[in-house]
Amino acid sequence: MAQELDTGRQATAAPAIELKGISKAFGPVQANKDISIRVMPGTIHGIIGENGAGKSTLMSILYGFYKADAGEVFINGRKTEIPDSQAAIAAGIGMVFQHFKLVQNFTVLENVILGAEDGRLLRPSLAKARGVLKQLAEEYELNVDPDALIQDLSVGHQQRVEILKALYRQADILILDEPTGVLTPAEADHLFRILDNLRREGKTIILITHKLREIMDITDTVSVMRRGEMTATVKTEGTSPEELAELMVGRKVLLRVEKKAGNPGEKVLEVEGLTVTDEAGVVRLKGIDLHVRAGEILGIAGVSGNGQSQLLQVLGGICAATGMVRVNGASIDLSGKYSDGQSRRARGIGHVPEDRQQEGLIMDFAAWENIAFGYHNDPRFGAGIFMSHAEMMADTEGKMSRFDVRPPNPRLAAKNFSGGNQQKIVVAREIERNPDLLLIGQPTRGVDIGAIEFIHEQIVRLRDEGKAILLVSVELDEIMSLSDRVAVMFDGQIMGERLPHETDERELGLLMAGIQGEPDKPVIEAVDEMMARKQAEEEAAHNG
Amino acid sequence: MDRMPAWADAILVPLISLILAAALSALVIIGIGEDPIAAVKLMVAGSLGSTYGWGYTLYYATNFIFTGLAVAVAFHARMFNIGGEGQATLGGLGVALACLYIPWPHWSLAILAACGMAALFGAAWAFLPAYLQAKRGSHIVITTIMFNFIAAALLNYVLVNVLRPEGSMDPATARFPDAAKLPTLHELLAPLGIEFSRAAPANVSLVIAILACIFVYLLIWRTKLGYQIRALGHSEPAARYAGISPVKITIIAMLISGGLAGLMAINNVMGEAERLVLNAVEGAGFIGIAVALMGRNHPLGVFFAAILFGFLYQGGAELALWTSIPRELIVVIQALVILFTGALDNMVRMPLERLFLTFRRKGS
Amino acid sequence: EPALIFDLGGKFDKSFNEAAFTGAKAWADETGNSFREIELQSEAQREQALRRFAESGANPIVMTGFAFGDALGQVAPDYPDTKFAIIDMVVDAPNVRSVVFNEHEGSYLVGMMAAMASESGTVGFIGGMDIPLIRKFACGYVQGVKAVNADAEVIQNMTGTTPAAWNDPVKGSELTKAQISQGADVVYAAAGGTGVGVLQTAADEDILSIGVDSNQNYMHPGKILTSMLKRVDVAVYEAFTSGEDLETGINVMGIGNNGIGYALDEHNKDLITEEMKAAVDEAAAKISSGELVVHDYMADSSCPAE
Amino acid sequence: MDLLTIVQILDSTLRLATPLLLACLAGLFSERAGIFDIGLEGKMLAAAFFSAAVAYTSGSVWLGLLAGIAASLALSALHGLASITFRGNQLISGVAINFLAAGMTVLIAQDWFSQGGRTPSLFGGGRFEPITLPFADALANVPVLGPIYSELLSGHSILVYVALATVPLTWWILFRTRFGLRLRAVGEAPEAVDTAGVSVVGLRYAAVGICGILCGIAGSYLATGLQAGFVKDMTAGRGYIALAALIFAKWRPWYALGACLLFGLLQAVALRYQNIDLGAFEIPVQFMDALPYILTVVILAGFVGKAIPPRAGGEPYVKER
Ligand SMILES: Nc1ncnc2c1ncn2[C@@H]1O[C@H](COP(=O)(O)OP(=O)(O)OP(=O)(O)O)[C@@H](O)[C@H]1O
Ligand SMILES: Nc1ncnc2c1ncn2[C@@H]1O[C@H](COP(=O)(O)OP(=O)(O)OP(=O)(O)O)[C@@H](O)[C@H]1O
Ligand SMILES: [Mg+2]
Ligand SMILES: [Mg+2]
Repeated sequence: MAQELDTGRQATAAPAIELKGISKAFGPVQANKDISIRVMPGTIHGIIGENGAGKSTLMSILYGFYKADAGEVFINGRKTEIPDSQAAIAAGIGMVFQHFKLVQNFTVLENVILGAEDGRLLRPSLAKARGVLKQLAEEYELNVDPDALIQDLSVGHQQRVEILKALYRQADILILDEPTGVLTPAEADHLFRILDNLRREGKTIILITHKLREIMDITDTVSVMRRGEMTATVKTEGTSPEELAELMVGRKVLLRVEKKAGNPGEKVLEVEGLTVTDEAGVVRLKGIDLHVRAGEILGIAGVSGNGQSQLLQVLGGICAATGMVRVNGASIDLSGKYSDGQSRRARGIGHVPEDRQQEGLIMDFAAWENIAFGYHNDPRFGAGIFMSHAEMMADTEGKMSRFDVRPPNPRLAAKNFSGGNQQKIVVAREIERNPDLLLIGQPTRGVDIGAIEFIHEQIVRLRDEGKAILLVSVELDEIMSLSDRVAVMFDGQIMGERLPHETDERELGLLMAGIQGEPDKPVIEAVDEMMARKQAEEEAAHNG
Repeated sequence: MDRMPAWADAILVPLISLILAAALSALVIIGIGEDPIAAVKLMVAGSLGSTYGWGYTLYYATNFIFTGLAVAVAFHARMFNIGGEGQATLGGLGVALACLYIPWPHWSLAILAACGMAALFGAAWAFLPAYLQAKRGSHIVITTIMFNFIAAALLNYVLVNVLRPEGSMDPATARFPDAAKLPTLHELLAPLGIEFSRAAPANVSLVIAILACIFVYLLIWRTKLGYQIRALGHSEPAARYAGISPVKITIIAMLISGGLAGLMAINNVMGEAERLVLNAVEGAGFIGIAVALMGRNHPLGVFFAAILFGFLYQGGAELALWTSIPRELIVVIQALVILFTGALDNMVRMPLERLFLTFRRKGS
Repeated sequence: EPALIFDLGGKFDKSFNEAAFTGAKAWADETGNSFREIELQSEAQREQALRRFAESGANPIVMTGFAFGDALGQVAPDYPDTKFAIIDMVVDAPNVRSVVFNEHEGSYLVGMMAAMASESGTVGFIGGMDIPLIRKFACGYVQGVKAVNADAEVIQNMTGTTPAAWNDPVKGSELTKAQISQGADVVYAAAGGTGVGVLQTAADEDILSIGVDSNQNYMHPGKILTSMLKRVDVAVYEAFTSGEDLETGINVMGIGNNGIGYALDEHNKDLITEEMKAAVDEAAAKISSGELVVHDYMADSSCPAE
Repeated sequence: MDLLTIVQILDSTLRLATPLLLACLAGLFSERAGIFDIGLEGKMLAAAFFSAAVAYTSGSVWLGLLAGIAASLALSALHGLASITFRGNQLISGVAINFLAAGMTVLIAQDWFSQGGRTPSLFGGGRFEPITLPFADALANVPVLGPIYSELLSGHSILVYVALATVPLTWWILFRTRFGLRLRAVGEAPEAVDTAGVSVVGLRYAAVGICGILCGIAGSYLATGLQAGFVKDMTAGRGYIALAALIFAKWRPWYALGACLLFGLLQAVALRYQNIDLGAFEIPVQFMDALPYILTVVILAGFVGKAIPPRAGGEPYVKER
């Protein structure tokens, strides 16, 4: 059970938030089990935990988005019923969700007043909000054009709108669910300055994040969740990243991967001038040049949304591009007309997609059906137009036992495996084809530490067998520990390549923010400049 | 973990929905001052009580098997093909052309050609909506509705201005030649010593419908194409990842769906009317929706649901004949079946899921 | 037990099918016997309805409308012991009685009345489905109008080309409005259920109209000039009365044998002047005697008068 | 073609566009709130029957109108229950409602009136009579403007003017009021509305309710304004044409007016002329009948401006799987 502890600062006041015995089940999944937590006013409280630990669920309950099955909520010491978000807002709670809750084709102003209008007519509400917004923007460095449409704003700006929404409703308690996942390090720094200001004004903040560094930097206290339960609440000052990691997964964690020095051979993958323009006309990849050798892992680092996904998709045959890609010296068609995922696989490219649930698996198919996914035309799974179920079943059983998938039941639907085991099925399918080139995106997202170790071992083993591996991950730690070389992507370009032992997270962070060679320039300005340029380009593309 | 066992999902839920629909239908019958029990007796007697009744029941069921399969195949690719009506209309046109203009030596050849033309015309009518859905994202439901109306107008034009025989007042084609006459169940069963009503329209198309069920089963669950259709139906991004072209599979699935709907014409146009009349489809395209929903998009389910609706149709016709209950009663029952098994599915499912969950919690 | 099958317009079309129903009902009321009936919902049901009645032993089976022709041609030989009567169509089979009417004669009479009642010199005709049968109505009507006033103009419209044209009151109403705007002040509706819309609009717009088949005068008293009576009721009544002994072959009903006429009752007596009545009755007598021949469109698919 | 004919055709256009317009705006409210509604046809049909039935029995067209609205609202509630509360498939629910209305109207009509699924003809106070606008008669003889005013604009039943007035009203509600803002938001991003503390379910039911009221008026107009009584299937696909008009109008009120007038015009022309002779060739009437649908497919294909439906349209709002 959570250890009770006094957070210092305002020991005498009532806690701003107190949750007692919160439980919540989604059908058969127990997302929260008897959770209790106290947060003192004027502090920043961090919550960490693996994917699926129940963090978002807990906060959504506090915000009235979900209804708890059991438990009580106290705000400023008073028991408060929160049947819906209206009640939460009335109690002074504001929340910025992991996935923003904005109306894409409304203006910023309209989004801000939605649900908080004064009176039945819009005009006066809008006029008033415009004034308040201006004031808030100045006060907290939250500049956004009130008349811009949300769909035209960058993610960072959209997040500002979400924060403005909460402040406009005069929230005293602000919940932020993984706010930095979509931000560059510089944008994140900016956000933390704002949070610091808010704390100084006496507001209470709950911050959900996966990044231990952020917890250490800014929070006053931190709670750890595991499998729906609250395992501990500790003062930030009195803990360390190692201890938090251990609390998260329930045992000691090795943060580094053991691997021998690499032995790179021939170039397996060569990419020159790769350019991708998406349906909206935005240029996603702006002339990428890179190569991967046999027996080498090239790690691609970057904030998500800077083109890594498109890179994987182009190479995996999912979307079209221009430029030149050669595999084992032979160039492949990028127009999308003559080749797709099928023919890429035939060329010896394996692909573990970034999103296993959306892409890598058909969640309603049984495991044995998923084993043939992408290889369904392979004669091994049946000649002619028919598929051989027996062959697929046998293949699945073998892979399940070699990769220790639990439960080892090929007839179980993919959706009924846990995230880690789903990933093992995908990885087994792609690695056991023994591809010359393995594209692998976010290999351990939402996977527990045990499975992470296993998957990392498999990737390294494949490298040691002389295969080329292109690894994309937003986890810098993973990139640093697995890669033989690291390339950093920003805004559809490769900002630079480094060797993992010759660089550090600070340097990579700057590259990820698009800053090269001018470390003296104040980071925030450089980023703003960069974002402005990006936006202008997008607009130009839209108009053109 | 699944919320409830597969058998409950596949059988219990539709069964309860069906019972609800039946109960409400009974209330409607009471509401118009008739006796539901007597009505059901009359329906059963009229549709299952004689080979004549069976002949009509199976005739209607044959239509519904085709349209039900059509809807089911599209559903597997996550498309709601509401255009069975128009596709079957065009299938009829195909059959009429095949039968009228080519002197077939024997029905067995004629039916092959008619099947080909029916499927071809039905598929062609599904092509544009499919293409627009796949390439331009135009909602298939809306486009197929529009195509139903366009098909009706087209057939109207063709029958009035092109195919109507000289001097005839009916907007209908001439009778098909005798060589294109399909054997009825009476003729098929007589050699086996089984006496079957000669007046009933059920014909050899029933056999083709059953073959179509088997075809759809093999297609969906045994072939690579079916695998791709189902994969696309479950997740488009995943399909792209696997190198399954959504455009290609969407169009192929709709062509198969339209072809199946068009095939219905061998039963109603070639087998029964033996000429093409206006509105020969008589709403069978829409009943296909109910049939597919009830049959859970499985050919076996579709087969039984089609028999059920065949029974309702023939029974309803008998009701209209012998009582003052209008034939529209069937339309109401059909609406209730669609409502409960389709739209209000969750009304039955959610409490059941909760029930199973409680049992499981207690069990463990 | 005799049976009656109504065409798509339905038994309450206030016109053609309803006339058949009236005849059947009169027979039932008089004899105290019952009859079977069914209203068709679609083209495809014709044959089923015929067979079902024949199977169940109904005799004779009467059907209203030419559209049964094809189906009856198929069914009649299968049930040689059953007698069938079809109205408005000739089906050549030993057990079928084909009842056809000289609609052109009745239309001629009401055409005369229209011309006499018209002040503008323009009258209208609204037909149902565009088929020779309805052209026959139109042609007789035009001849009657011209007989009274050779300069009169007759505006003609057909409602449609499919059976739906028998049951489209909205279209009937719109066509009437169009004809009124072109100056028509009497319209003749030979359009089954569509006529309901014609008569309604004519009454709303305060012009005269002429009903068809049944006596429709009561629908808008004082606003319907008359109705062209096509005694479908008589045909049905006779068929039911003769029962299984129904005489087969072609039965032509015209002015001569009271199969065709016009309606005069308390609803329209103020609209019909003595001189109108005299003129029309005289013409009727001449037609009856053969002295006056009204051209039948269906005889040569053309109309001498336009 | 002379002025009078044109005025006549436009006059007829206005009459025929009215039910389309009301149904189209009904669909607009519903779909803007994220609830697709292919059941417009059924709701209109039910309203047509009940308005005619009650107007006939009570002799008051106003009671008839209320009954029509109530019937349509009942079906709306069913649609709401299926698609909002039980998160069912909105399209399937709409299909079911269309069948339900098609069957029930005839069953009940037969039970009540025994006239083969129709109501007796309405007369007198049972119908909406044409309203003559002020000075219509006096101005009738003024050249050009006279006929336009007295023939085209004047002399329609009150529901025609109600339908026309609904257009600016809809625009104002959607774009100038708090309710409209929330309604549009709930069709684009229900989760944004939910987290802003506004009830998604409440808003959607409100939208579906408004849809019911407007469909009710549309159906009543058919049976008690345009015609005098109910006949089986009297909506004759108007609900689907309204749906087509809605897509054509890209879910906007003023465009909806334009689309409905265009489709009304097509109907008016098709009603008046069998085949249109263009000299070189003849346009068959069937083509005119199908033209609204063909135009809609062209629009849907995105060759002439793209119609983007509300983003959350057709999807039930599911928070917990
Ligand atoms: N709306 C929902 N319906 C059903 N199950 C849900 C829902 N939301 C979350 N869950 C389940 O509840 C559990 C907890 O999810 P939650 O989103 O709270 O985790 P989290 O700690 O926020 O994870 P992450 O780090 O990935 O954001 C998971 O198993 C998830 O699958
Ligand atoms: N959305 C869901 N629907 C149904 N069942 C689910 C869902 N999410 C999770 N589960 C079930 O809950 C169990 C736990 O899933 P979860 O993904 O939270 O596991 P986990 O503890 O994170 O495991 P892993 O470390 O392997 O990812 C799984 O066995 C799965 O069957
Ligand atoms: Mg979360
Ligand atoms: Mg997990």
